[in-house]
Amino acid sequence: MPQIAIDRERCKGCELCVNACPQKILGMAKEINGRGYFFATVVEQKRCIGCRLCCITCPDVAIEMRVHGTMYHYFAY
Amino acid sequence: MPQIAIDRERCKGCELCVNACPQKILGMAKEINGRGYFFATVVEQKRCIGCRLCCITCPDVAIEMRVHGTMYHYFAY
Amino acid sequence: MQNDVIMAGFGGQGVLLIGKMLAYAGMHQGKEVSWMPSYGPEMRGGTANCTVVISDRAVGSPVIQCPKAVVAMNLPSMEKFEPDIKPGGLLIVNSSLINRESSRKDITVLKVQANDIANELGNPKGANMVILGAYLGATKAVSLEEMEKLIAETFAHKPKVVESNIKALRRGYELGEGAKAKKGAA
Amino acid sequence: MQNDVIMAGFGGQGVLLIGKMLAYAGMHQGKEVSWMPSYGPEMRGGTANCTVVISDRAVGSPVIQCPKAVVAMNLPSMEKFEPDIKPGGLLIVNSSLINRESSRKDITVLKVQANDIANELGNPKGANMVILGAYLGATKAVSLEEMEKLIAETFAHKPKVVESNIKALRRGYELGEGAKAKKGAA
Amino acid sequence: MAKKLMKGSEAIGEAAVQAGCKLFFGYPITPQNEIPEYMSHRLPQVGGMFVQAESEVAASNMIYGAAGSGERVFTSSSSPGISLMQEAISYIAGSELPVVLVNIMRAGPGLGGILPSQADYFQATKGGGHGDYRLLVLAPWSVQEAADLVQDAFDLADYYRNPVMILGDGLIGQMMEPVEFKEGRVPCKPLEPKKWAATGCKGDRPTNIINSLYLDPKELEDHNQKLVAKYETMQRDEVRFAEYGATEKYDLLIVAYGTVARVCVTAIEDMREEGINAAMIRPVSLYPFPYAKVREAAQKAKAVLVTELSTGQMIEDVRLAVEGKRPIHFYGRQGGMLISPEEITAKAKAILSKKEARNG
Amino acid sequence: MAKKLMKGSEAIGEAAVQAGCKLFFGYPITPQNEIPEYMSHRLPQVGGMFVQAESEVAASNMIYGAAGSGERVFTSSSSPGISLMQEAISYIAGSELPVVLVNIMRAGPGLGGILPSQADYFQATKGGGHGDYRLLVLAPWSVQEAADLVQDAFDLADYYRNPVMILGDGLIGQMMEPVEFKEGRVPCKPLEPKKWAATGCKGDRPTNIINSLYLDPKELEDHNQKLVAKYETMQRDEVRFAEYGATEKYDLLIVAYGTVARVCVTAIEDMREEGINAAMIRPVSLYPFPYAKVREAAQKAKAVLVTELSTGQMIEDVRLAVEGKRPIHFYGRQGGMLISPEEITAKAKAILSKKEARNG
Amino acid sequence: MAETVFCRPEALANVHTHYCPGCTHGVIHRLVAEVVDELGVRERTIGIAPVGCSVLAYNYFTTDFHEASHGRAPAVATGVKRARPDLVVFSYQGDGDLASIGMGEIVHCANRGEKITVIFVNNAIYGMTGGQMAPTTLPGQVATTCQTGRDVSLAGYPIRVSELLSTLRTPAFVARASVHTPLMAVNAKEMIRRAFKYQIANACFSLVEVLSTCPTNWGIPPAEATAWLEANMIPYYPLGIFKVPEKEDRAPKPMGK
Amino acid sequence: MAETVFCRPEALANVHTHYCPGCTHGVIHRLVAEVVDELGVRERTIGIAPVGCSVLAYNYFTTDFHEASHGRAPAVATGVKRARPDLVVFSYQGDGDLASIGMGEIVHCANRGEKITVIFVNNAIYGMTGGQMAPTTLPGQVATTCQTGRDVSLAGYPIRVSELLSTLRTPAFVARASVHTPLMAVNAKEMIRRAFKYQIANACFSLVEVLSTCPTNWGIPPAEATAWLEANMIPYYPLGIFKVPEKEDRAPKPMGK
Ligand SMILES: Cc1ncc(C[n+]2csc(CCOP(=O)(O)OP(=O)(O)O)c2C)c(N)n1
Ligand SMILES: Cc1ncc(C[n+]2csc(CCOP(=O)(O)OP(=O)(O)O)c2C)c(N)n1
Ligand code: SF4
Ligand code: SF4
Ligand code: SF4
Ligand code: SF4
Ligand code: SF4
Ligand code: SF4
Ligand SMILES: [Mg+2]
Ligand SMILES: [Mg+2]
Repeated sequence: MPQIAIDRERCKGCELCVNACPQKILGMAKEINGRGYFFATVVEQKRCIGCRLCCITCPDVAIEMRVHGTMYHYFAY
Repeated sequence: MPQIAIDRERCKGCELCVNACPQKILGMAKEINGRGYFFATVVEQKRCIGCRLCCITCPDVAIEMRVHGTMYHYFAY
Repeated sequence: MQNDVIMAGFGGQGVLLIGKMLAYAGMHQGKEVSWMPSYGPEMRGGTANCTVVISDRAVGSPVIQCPKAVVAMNLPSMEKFEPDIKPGGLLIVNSSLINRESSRKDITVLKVQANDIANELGNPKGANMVILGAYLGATKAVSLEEMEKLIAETFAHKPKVVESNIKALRRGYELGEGAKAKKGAA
Repeated sequence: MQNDVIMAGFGGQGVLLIGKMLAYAGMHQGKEVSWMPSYGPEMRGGTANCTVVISDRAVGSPVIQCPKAVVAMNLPSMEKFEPDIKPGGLLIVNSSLINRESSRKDITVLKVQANDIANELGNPKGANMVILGAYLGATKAVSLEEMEKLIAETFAHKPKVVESNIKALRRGYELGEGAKAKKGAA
Repeated sequence: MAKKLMKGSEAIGEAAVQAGCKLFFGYPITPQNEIPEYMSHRLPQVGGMFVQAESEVAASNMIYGAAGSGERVFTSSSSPGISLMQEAISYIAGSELPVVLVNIMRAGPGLGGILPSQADYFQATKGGGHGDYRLLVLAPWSVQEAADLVQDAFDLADYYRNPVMILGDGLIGQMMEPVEFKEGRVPCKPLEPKKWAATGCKGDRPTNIINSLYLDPKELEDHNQKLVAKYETMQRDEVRFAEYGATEKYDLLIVAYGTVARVCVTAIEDMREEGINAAMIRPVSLYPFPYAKVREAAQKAKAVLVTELSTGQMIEDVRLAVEGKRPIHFYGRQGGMLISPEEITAKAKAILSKKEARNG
Repeated sequence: MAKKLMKGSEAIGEAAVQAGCKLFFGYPITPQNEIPEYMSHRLPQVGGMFVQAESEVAASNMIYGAAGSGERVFTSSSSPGISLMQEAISYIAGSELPVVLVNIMRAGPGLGGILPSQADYFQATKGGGHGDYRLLVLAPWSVQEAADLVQDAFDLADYYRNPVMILGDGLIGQMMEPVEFKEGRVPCKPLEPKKWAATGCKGDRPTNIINSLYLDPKELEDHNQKLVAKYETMQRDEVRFAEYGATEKYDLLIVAYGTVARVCVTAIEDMREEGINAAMIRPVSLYPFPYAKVREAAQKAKAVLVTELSTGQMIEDVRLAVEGKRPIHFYGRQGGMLISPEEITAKAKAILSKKEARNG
Repeated sequence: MAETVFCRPEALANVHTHYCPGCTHGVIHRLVAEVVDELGVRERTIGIAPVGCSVLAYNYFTTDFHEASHGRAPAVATGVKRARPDLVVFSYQGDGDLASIGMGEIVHCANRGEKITVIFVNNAIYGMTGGQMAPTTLPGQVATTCQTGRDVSLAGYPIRVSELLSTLRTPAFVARASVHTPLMAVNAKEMIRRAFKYQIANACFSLVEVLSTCPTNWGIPPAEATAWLEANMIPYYPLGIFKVPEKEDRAPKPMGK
Repeated sequence: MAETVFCRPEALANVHTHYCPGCTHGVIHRLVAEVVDELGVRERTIGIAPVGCSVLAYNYFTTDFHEASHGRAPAVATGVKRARPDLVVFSYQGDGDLASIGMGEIVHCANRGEKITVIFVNNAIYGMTGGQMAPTTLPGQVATTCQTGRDVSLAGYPIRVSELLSTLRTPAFVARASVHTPLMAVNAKEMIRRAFKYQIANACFSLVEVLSTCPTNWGIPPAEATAWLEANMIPYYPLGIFKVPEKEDRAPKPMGK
């Protein structure tokens, strides 16, 4: 079961992850972080399929992913 | 009837014209010109067919050609 | 007599624009003026700021280490420039985004809820006009009329914008003057 | 005591080579030497020449405006350098190719039929050795033995060439000495 | 035209247009990008041509060609880009072509930084390229003066058939100040038709050849001597400077150029109030340098202070002028750090209170 | 090794090899083609690498990279090619990398000619590139000295982490003289391992970064100050010069460098015979320049004569040294024309017979 | 028992970058770092930083780095590699850096067959200096030095570097990829891996052109920028492999009269 | 009544050249001069002289001339043409000048589509400086900087400029010809004529690469040199037209994985 962790201070609010997520479970926070950016958040973790598209698309490596148990690989990376 | 004129002072003795002449009627002089080159000469003017290959091949424009009467054009130039 | 001010904020807050307008207005009033932007590293992001000098005599350095006034549109700007203000100088803070108190006792601090006022005026982009007005009210660096003329020219093609910006400017101006009065009283 | 000489001729006549050999021999005899080629325009053709200085003291300029001796392998070279020779100096002409008389009365002129002698010795390429020999004979700038040693080393891999070049060198040397003797007598 | 508030870079571009320059070839570099950007949209309006070159090497050779055809042309860059132009600049000077070069100096060496600097003084005035040649170098201290000098630069370049460089710093390029372009400006030099230009040899006029190659050393020496004569004329006729607070005698003579001199003026006024009597010479032409004026002014002072945004370059010309007759002190900042009036005043006091070693 | 008769260019190449340099990157140009040609067949013999660069711009950046990896490297060129290297040279100096640069000067400006010249003195000593940096500049007057200075150059470059330039003229490049390479030569400076080199960051050593960029102006200023301190050390420890015919007092002090100085020695000897007492200072390090020595020597003379194959460049450093205490005269030839002993003697007589104007 | 399946690679420094929000320079940095880690060459890798927005790349990788003057990274890389053939050398260059001022250096570096890897970031603009026209700027695309859009009659057409280099006879690996979607990035990483492998095998010169966004100077938000890239850049800059060392060069033959 | 059917063209100055005996620079000079005359543009033609053996070209033509620094003739030509579009501008460059130091300038000049004509004389060597390796020197060919022959593993393969330029998208005329025989020279002249015509019609950039001999630095007599060119250069440098403005560019397409 995949677990997404977004580093709010690393996030620059570009929203690329939000667009990339096939499950549309990422969104932008209403508040800004220390550097003045509205940062991304996971809205609905449980629907995450662990595809890692958000991680791969993030230019600032602000998203990490951990899995509990086995994980399904949609593609080689 | 074609007439070849080789400017002995212009000639650098490269012999390209001698090689180019299909009639093999050009040769090199035994004496040197003012700049120390053995220069080219027309050995047998009457066998000249007026093809101008010598003129065209000469890097120093040392060869001019005149014709008396009409001239046969072997190629466009 | 010389007025100099550093105006600073996030990229999008329009501080360079109001700095230019201030310089323009000063020029139109026959003053010597200069406008100098910070041109940081050849790259994006971070805060923008500019220094405006309005003087009766030829302007010396267009860059001022210790300005008479600072306009801070966001927190980083306040933190960066507050310490440099000349004793007895003026700090104008955009209290809509900055809730930190100034630590200096030897300057006048004027808080303006620029964004809130702008929103309230239905002109969310007008926070910079509010703060510009406040600066004018507090310093009279250039006259209100001159600045209104300039706004009218600058946005001539968008009458709506002219009107709402002038509104914002005036609201700021009143706050600025008020504060000055208060200070005078004190 | 300093010997300096300009050796000049057509590209192919090997004047740079004999110039270098002269410098080498001088060095082997423990003298200070320098060899300086003309490096004309970045292009081909024309005449080549070099200046060789052989001295007991450190060599001043490796380029000599007025040399003590000139070796002219062809006409252009003679025309170019004849005027510069120091009064009392020496001009060696390759009379095989040069049939012009020298116009100077204040120098020794030594005519050497370098090409003819070389051909005669069955060593058509050896004209430069003949003239080198003549120069040595006339000036004793370096000893004949030293030069023969050098030739032996230089062409070590071609014994035939060594032998024929040494022949050519000696023939020239005799002519050079002869001329000197005559002059001495005169 | 009425006064306009303009960025220095734009004023420089507009000044070129006002001077009748219709050609710009250049490559972007901070802090002068506004010059090519301005030219890119302004030149088409006047029927001119803007070309973004692939590099400064190319740009400098493009202006070489354009100038050879007799048209007015200029390029601009900043320190590293100017270094890349050194070969072509030497060719242009050797071929005696009129071009205008603008260097908005940034801090070095190497990539350094992009903030204001004056560390290319040697390169501009002593010749950063190879061989004996000189640029005529003008240093503005305000946006208005930049505009004026650029226009003069085109006239001087044409008159002397010599490259002219405008040497400014990042402040000149970036700041906005009021500028006025006078109507009907008259050239600062009499100008003749460019009979020498390579424009096609019609009829029986001999071919015009633009070149710097002289294979015969005597010819090249004569060419060098011709250039020397030209440079001597410049030294006689084109020395430019400004003087501030000059009195009979004064405590300190300050020598500064460009925007640094503005700060010095403020400092001089502050010092007056504290009873310190200081004056300033501001060289406007860095080559030819106002040696005579600086020598004379130095005699009236107890000491001389040279201030630069460098580790000390113009100071060598001041030394050559003063010839040891007065102690010469230096105050410089580097790397984009600027000089404040307070720093100048402090340095002046230190000098005058003799705390500082002679020639410190 | 025994004495060998070698062309200056080849001696320079061999000297580099003897100094342990296994890398050469360069581009052909007369009159120094024999250097790349020599390196192209010599380096493979010692397991080295020769690369013919596509241009001098590329060559100068190749040595930048090679030096950054901590290996000894050099390049050579002649005037126009050196102009193209100015940007990279500024980067190399800014990044504090040790490289050796050889400039076999030819006549300029522009394409000029290919015959000997000394007209790149300013470029070499004042910095032809942008920003505040200095090259350590050494000028040989014979093939043997060229060979010796090249070997020292590598040691000095490594010791100071600074580019060192060998400044020779066409004569040095083209003439043959006897050369000897001493066995077991010891470096002229103590050398340390190059811990700073970019060679891969193993284990937990922090990354090594070769760069000249400092976006923070204060950092860049500190870097500039660090460089200044280095240059001051050079001025203290690396001044090199030779003195000829020095006596208690003399009529004339001649200052000349490179092959021109050889001619002056001949002239001085000729003058002795005519009862004229002349001495010479030959700067070997052009930067740092022997100011103190020239000042002191000038005091002993009635007048000073500077001779150069240029229109007068080193003379500025002589002026800075003498500070007007003695009249300074100049005799120069250009375009590839050489100076003869007779010309020097004639000029000297003219000076001493006061026929010539002061400072003429 | 929870396992981390995606995190910052060791070769990528754990610092904030100065890149604008959504700028894909960041993605490309990470891909390079991941490849360097996976191939286990971090400790013998030297990066060459260009002059461009990635000028500070030396702060973002945990490998040794060497600065280059604008456009000359291939020459600097040549110097490093010839001095130390045992090192793995990659240059990271923008399109202004590589295709404009650096055209001569990249062509000759590729033609000499230097055993280095070039990461060529094509964002069709001069990012660092504020959006001037690049050699790669598309026809009609607006930039600060072509404010009415690139006019091909004055400035010519955009240069396609991969196509140009693939005509050289010297063996090389040349490919073009993009990172405007995650899956494209996966492919880009594969190309970068192959490029590094060729170098490590001492096989040939290798270059990967990566199409990238510049939201700031294109003047559109990051998400729109990726869409713009897809719609406008891909058609002109087709993705794929253009040259492999195993095959002959791909120079066009004469067309005849 | 006797008519002169071959003589020196008016555009060619009536002077001795410094070229070595049998050097075909002289032939190429004459061909260009003949074309200039035949098109009647001598009085509005500006030649750009390179740095190379043809550095003195300005003495050999009767048109105005402009010097360029080594390799930058295309930039100088750009300056002249943009300043005076009414002029006919041709540059005459050697292979070291154009293909080595001048690679960046020729690629960008062609890519901008400058309306100029480039005569590119490829003799596979640096002539003027005494026979160093050129980018065009053939594999195994001996030169003073590759005395055992060009080693492609160190210096890479020779660059084929016509092939490389023909991949640019900007319309252009690019052809390769030779002058090692009179009939080849006739064809070369035709190519040069077409190149000038395209320029005069303001149609496009044009370049004619002409294979030429360097007997001096190849170290063989002129006649052998022409034979060597035929036997060694033609196979590597095929003759013909590589690009015409009417047709699309000839850039290779991706080969796929
Ligand atoms: C010699 C030189 N010329 C110009 C510059 C200014 N400059 C810095 S980066 C750059 C271009 C950057 O564009 P690109 O290479 O595409 O990189 P990007 O920023 O787009 O990633 C320029 C022109 C410079 N630093 N040095
Ligand atoms: C900046 C610069 N670098 C190098 C040179 C030296 N140089 C003169 S001509 C030349 C190359 C000539 O070769 P090529 O262009 O092929 O012309 P060719 O002589 O073969 O006709 C070189 C390297 C120079 N003059 N300027
Ligand atoms: S992609 Fe990264 S930086 Fe962009 S919004 Fe998502 S987490 Fe933030
Ligand atoms: S891993 Fe896939 S599904 Fe989960 S948040 Fe990221 S993109 Fe969405
Ligand atoms: S015209 Fe033809 S036949 Fe006559 S000489 Fe010349 S080549 Fe020979
Ligand atoms: S081709 Fe010309 S130069 Fe050569 S030999 Fe014949 S006439 Fe003489
Ligand atoms: S300017 Fe463009 S390329 Fe540079 S960091 Fe910002 S978005 Fe990226
Ligand atoms: S060197 Fe070669 S190219 Fe130059 S003129 Fe001689 S033969 Fe021709
Ligand atoms: Mg880019
Ligand atoms: Mg060639």
